[in-house]
Amino acid sequence: MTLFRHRMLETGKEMAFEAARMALDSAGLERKDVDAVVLGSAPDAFDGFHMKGEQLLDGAGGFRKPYTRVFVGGGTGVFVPIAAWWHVASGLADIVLAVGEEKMSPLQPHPQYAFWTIFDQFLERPLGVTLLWIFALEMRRYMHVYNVSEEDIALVAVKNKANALDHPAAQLPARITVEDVLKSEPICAPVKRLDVSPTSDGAAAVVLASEELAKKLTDTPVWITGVGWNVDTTYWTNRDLCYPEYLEKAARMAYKMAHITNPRKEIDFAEVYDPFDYKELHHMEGLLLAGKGEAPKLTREGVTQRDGDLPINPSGGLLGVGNPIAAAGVMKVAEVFWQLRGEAGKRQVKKPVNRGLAQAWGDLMQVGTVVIMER
Amino acid sequence: MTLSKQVALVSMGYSGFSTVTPQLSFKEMMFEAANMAYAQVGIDPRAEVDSFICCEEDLLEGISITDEYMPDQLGGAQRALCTISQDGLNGVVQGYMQITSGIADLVVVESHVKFSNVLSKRDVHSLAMDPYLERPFLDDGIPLAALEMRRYMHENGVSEESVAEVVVKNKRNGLKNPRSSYSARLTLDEVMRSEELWSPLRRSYVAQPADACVVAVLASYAKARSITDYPIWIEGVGWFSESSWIGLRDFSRALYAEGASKMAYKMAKIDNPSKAFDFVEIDDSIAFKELQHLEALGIYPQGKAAEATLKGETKEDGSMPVNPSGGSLSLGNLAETTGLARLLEAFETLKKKDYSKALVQSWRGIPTSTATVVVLGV
Amino acid sequence: MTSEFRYTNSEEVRVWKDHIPLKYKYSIGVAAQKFSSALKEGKLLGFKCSSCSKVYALPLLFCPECFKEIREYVEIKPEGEIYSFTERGEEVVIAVKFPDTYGVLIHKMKKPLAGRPRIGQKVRAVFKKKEERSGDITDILWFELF
Amino acid sequence: MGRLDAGWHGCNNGEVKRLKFAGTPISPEEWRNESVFFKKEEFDLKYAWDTGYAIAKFLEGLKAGKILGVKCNRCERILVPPRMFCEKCFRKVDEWVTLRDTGTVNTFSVSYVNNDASRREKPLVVAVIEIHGASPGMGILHVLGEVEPSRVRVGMQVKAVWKPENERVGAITDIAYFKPIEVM
Repeated sequence: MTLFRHRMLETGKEMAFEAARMALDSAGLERKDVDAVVLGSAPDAFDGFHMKGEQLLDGAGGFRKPYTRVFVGGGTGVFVPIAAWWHVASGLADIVLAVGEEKMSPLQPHPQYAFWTIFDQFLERPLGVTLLWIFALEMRRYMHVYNVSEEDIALVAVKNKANALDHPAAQLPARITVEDVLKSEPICAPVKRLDVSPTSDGAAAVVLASEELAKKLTDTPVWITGVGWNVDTTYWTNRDLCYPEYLEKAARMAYKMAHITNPRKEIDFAEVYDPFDYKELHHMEGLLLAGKGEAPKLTREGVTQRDGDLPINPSGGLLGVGNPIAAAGVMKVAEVFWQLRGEAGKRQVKKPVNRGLAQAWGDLMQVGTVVIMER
Repeated sequence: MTLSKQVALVSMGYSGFSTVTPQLSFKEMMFEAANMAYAQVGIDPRAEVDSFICCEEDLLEGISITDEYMPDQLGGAQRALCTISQDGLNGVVQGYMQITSGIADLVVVESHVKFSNVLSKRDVHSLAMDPYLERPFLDDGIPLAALEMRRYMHENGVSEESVAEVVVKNKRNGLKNPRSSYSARLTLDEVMRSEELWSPLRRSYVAQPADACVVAVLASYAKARSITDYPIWIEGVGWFSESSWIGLRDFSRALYAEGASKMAYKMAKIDNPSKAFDFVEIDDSIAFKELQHLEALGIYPQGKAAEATLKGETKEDGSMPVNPSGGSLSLGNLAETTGLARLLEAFETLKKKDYSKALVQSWRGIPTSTATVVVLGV
Repeated sequence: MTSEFRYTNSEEVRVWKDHIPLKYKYSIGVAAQKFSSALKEGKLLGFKCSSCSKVYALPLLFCPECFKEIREYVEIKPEGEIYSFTERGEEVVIAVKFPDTYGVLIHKMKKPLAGRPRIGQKVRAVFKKKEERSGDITDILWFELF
Repeated sequence: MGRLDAGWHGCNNGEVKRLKFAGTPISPEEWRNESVFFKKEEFDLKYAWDTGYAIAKFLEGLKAGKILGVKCNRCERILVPPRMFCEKCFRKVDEWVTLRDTGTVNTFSVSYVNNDASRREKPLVVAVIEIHGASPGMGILHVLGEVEPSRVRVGMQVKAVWKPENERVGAITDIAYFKPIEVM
């Protein structure tokens, strides 16, 4: 992966190259070994390209190769390895390069503006809607239904930003307190400045190989044993935002494939999507890693810390490492990979780990993407 | 079960196919097309479909993150659904892989376009190019098509008449096609008198925009056998991109189509593509591309497609029918729906006639160098 | 099980108009930044892959084929030949190929006083005056026959 | 602006490698001073979207001061915003229903920012409002008015405040805002 930063000199293509090159180097491979390339990137309006996938193709290593871009909003990053998985599992490819890229900085005056255009053009855009509204509405509903406090939610931001202090590519690592979060500038109540991940430029990449080749390439392969994805109805105002049903369905799809019946016991640690701090709690519950409304308690008790019983976002997550959307999802998959191989350095979780999970979320509170990886 | 019968195309539905479609929203168009596809094989998408794949691009929709608006009208709410930012034919390839990987038995692939709703087409096309090196000179991409056409004609000694003959043939083929918006009986002279946009490219050589939605249903061998008596088998798939840098491409050859077809032919065990197909539905969204693609696909040797076209070999009753549907020049430019629209034509033609093998190829249009190829067999 | 139908609707036809203003400040990238600085000096820069030795006439941070970072730069004489061209009225857009390089540069050409351009003709870049250059590709005014 | 690379040592098959995180950040000063070349472009993408049957009728309803929903006779749900299909049953919906112009706040937020992330002069209260007469949970997005942000609660009963008839154009903004029904 590249550094995640607010603004990068590299074009999207160049960032994709830097990340893809690192992934190939890490696997001891060259581009000629790659059978197909899958790229993920979120809205075209950020980078400022129509058909963004075509624009990024050389950077991702797709020059004169079978190449496809996949796109499920914020869920894209974790969906990239899912699509790469079916390339390999179908037998059509043995080695697939999977790249996530996002360059949000070109859009002026602020990348947030692009999010206005994710809303319904007839009934929602005329109200001047922003992306922050929908998060704030969901956060409020979650707090209301399960009686969750802003303090409990702030603990997630404190943990993830601190975890990111050990991530060499991180954009916003920090040692902050619950007080800092609560006192930070209100943006869209109950959402405050420090509840939110930044806008970022960055890219990340992973290499997938067939069973036979993986065993030849390394003594310590990490296996993808479960994949799941799900998209809920467009009509988000018709759903109870307190619980992500779509995520539960995506998770169940992945658990079934990985033969997991009790995720709370069988998943050792997880990288869950945390563009906002409450989202980590919401997603833990949707993934059945915590009961409904129970994630704040686990967080309070330190269960989700790196030295806890169920470490969540040891990387530092989007809140700490940064949120170049599709790249951030791939970063999570990379983190699970490094953790499972014991290569996460100072970020290595305390307990021994054999099975991890990476998850991303996207669209209008609508998409869940889940990958389960094992040593 | 042989390798060539792993995945079948079992049904297709459509809506639109008109220059304007004011009475229906894109959602309603999708619902119509999906309904038609599902009804033919009697499936309930809420219970039976394992995966939904949608192929659209944000800026043609005027929506960022288009997949948000896809699930409901396909029966895909709270189900595995995704966007493949590619031509719809590539969605078919992804569906093919989902089935052969064992993760799905029934996959729905959808693509739609409402070009009539996009008022800033020029700007959208400009946004597809590099802002520093390419946009300042290439306007809406049409000058690029002209540069490629000139180089292709130069290297292969191709006359403008043969390019115009593609237009005459395809627009005439379309007269019998109810989905055709731009078919006409024209003379070579009429086509060549059309306004020159950027030399040597004339307006008549460029497919004009239209609106449509197409839905395809793919099934595994067992599932296909259980829901239809007339499966069309997907015997080979291939996809390939050349380069995002316009300056790094070979203007005279469609390397993208060559790469995609080689992959598909290998899978379908086709050694001699010039003899393998009863007919082909290939990209003709800019008339000279039909010639260039025929050569890239190995249907004709390099530089020989023009001569064959002038001889009438590629007519519907010729020895190698090319675009009997009328192609994009008749159906219109359907953006990412182009590939599925042509798959639909091949699907219907294979069912109607005593044919056994067809080739469908899509290209994502100017300014891209990406193609998908699917080999169909009865 | 679904049954086939079509919406029949002639009474309600409505269009909703809106627009999406998009303003961009693109970083042209690490490689193009070098290319741009050279343009300001009135020079055309080539990008040489140390692995395959190809010199690209385009600002590339990496060789798309070898997928290695490019760290070697060579000055290209701004004289090449027409790879392809297209005209609309007085405007001429060309693709220029420089000797011993890979890739073509898209630019515009000054319309010849007599006759049409031809593929293979020799052209050279005409730069703006030094004080007018900004680093943009339009620091080359146009290519002309010579 | 040097090219950074941060990294740590990873291993593959026992061979220790330095993993390099490449990237060339642009500092706020460089961004502002434009000490490197930036290409600036502006577009204004215009669209004329066909609303389709469902939204056309809904917007006409708003112009007439009515909130319309649709009913699916299979699952018996009354849906708003209306659509021509029931996403649950995957079938065409059966009939139009005129709903009330009152509702219940399902969730709300107080927004201090505009859609380009700039600060608003006055905070705006936005809410998902479950419309009375539709099935439970059927909400729409809108804004609240005539209420102190600090007084808004989940569960609050609200009523549409319509623009004067001659100002209504058939848009969601024909409802100026929703206001609390109870005396505050």
